[in-house]
Amino acid sequence: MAERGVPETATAGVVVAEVTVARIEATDLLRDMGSAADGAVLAFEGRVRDHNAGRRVSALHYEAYREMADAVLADIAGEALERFAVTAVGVRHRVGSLKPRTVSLVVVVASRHRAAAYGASLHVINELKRRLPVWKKEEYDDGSGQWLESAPAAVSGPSEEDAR
Amino acid sequence: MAERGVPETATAGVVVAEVTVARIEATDLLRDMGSAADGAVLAFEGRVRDHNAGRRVSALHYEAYREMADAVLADIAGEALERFAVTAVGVRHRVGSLKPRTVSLVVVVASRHRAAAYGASLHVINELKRRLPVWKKEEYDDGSGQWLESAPAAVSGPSEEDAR
Amino acid sequence: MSQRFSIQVRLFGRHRESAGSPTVRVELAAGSTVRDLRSALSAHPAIQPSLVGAAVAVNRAYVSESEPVSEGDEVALIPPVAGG
Amino acid sequence: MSQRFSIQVRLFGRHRESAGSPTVRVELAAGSTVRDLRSALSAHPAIQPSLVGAAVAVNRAYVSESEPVSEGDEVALIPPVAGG
Repeated sequence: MAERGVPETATAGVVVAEVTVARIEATDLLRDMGSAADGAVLAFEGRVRDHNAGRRVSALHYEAYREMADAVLADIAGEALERFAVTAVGVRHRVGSLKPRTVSLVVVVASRHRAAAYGASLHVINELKRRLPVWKKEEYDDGSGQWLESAPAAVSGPSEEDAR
Repeated sequence: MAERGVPETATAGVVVAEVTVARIEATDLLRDMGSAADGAVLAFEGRVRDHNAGRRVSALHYEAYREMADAVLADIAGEALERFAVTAVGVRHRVGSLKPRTVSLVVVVASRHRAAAYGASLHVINELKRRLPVWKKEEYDDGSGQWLESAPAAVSGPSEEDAR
Repeated sequence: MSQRFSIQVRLFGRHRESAGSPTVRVELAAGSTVRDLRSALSAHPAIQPSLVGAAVAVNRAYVSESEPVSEGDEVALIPPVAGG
Repeated sequence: MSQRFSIQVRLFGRHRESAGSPTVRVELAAGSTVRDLRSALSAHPAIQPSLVGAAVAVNRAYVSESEPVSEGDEVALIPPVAGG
């Protein structure tokens, strides 16, 4: 991913978006993103928690509709680039069976000024929780498990509406 | 900096706050912060931009009232820990003459859930811009320079009021 | 127009688990829509209970109930998502 | 009560630069406040022009105009801050 010296008003920018089984962390995107014109880089890591709703969690099993998820994630990152004054958006979502402390989501955004970075970062996370075809099942110490709903399923509507 | 397994309702937490002449980056705090109970870690890097208000910037000279700045930074980090549902707050501000792309500020926050991390991170940045006794002079290619004001000086009022 | 075709529907999460398979096959009449697809899926006891809360994707995009479903389309049933 | 003492005021940024020194010494009467300190500082041509926009810290904390300034206090003049 090349760093780019984009002019102050540029809307074009760097997008990285992938759903992967490989280990992810914010560090590499944090190092690679942001040109010399960018004053702010914001990196979010979502990590597996060792408990939820009072129960001890042994692992989170993440499952994706990979082909669609890749496209939705790229759409969301592209939207953030268009709607916010940011120059680079990188988002990686890991799938598979992940132990507590493991990073499941990375969102890194670079911008001239910090306000846009916070706005774009939250937008990416909120939208992927709403639209990304990824599911997770919480697995407990006693071997039982439960599928979680982080949000109601994207309303079955025209995809143009959905992209809004 | 030890990672700590704090209970869900804990207000105590990890604080790192320092003004330093040494190189800083988000990566080390990002790796060290957050216990197994934390689902979100948010890292902000403020970097020197190569231009500002249409002028090419060759360097930013940062100067601090070190003894006071260390205390103010620790206060701000402590406040964030008290007021937001976060478990760790790390903030480092670099001083000295910094070239474009150099990281001047790092703010890393860990929390159970992401909303608190974003709130605390913005609180730390906004407060330090308002209260931290640090100054910067922009240096231009032609050798001239200019002291910047990121905010009006903290109103000269009682320090209790100021800490609000 | 009573020609029928068979289509494989991809299943995920709770649907995949309760059906015991990553796909289920349904028969549709030519000219069918997503609404017709849902009717056909409701015949599957493993899927029916959580069908209402699920969205449908055709060719990797969320679609409305009136969207046509044609032979060769990539069709998926999308239970409530939980990314992040 | 007309006893006077001398106190060093730390300067930063534009003040340090225009004064050509990181400190300036002023004389105050016993029982002086931050307000009196400002009066004394306004006699310095290098500091006076940007004195109004500056805050004062005594013993590393921002203080109000009525705060006393005593011999041995650590006093600093704080021009508009610009961290980040």
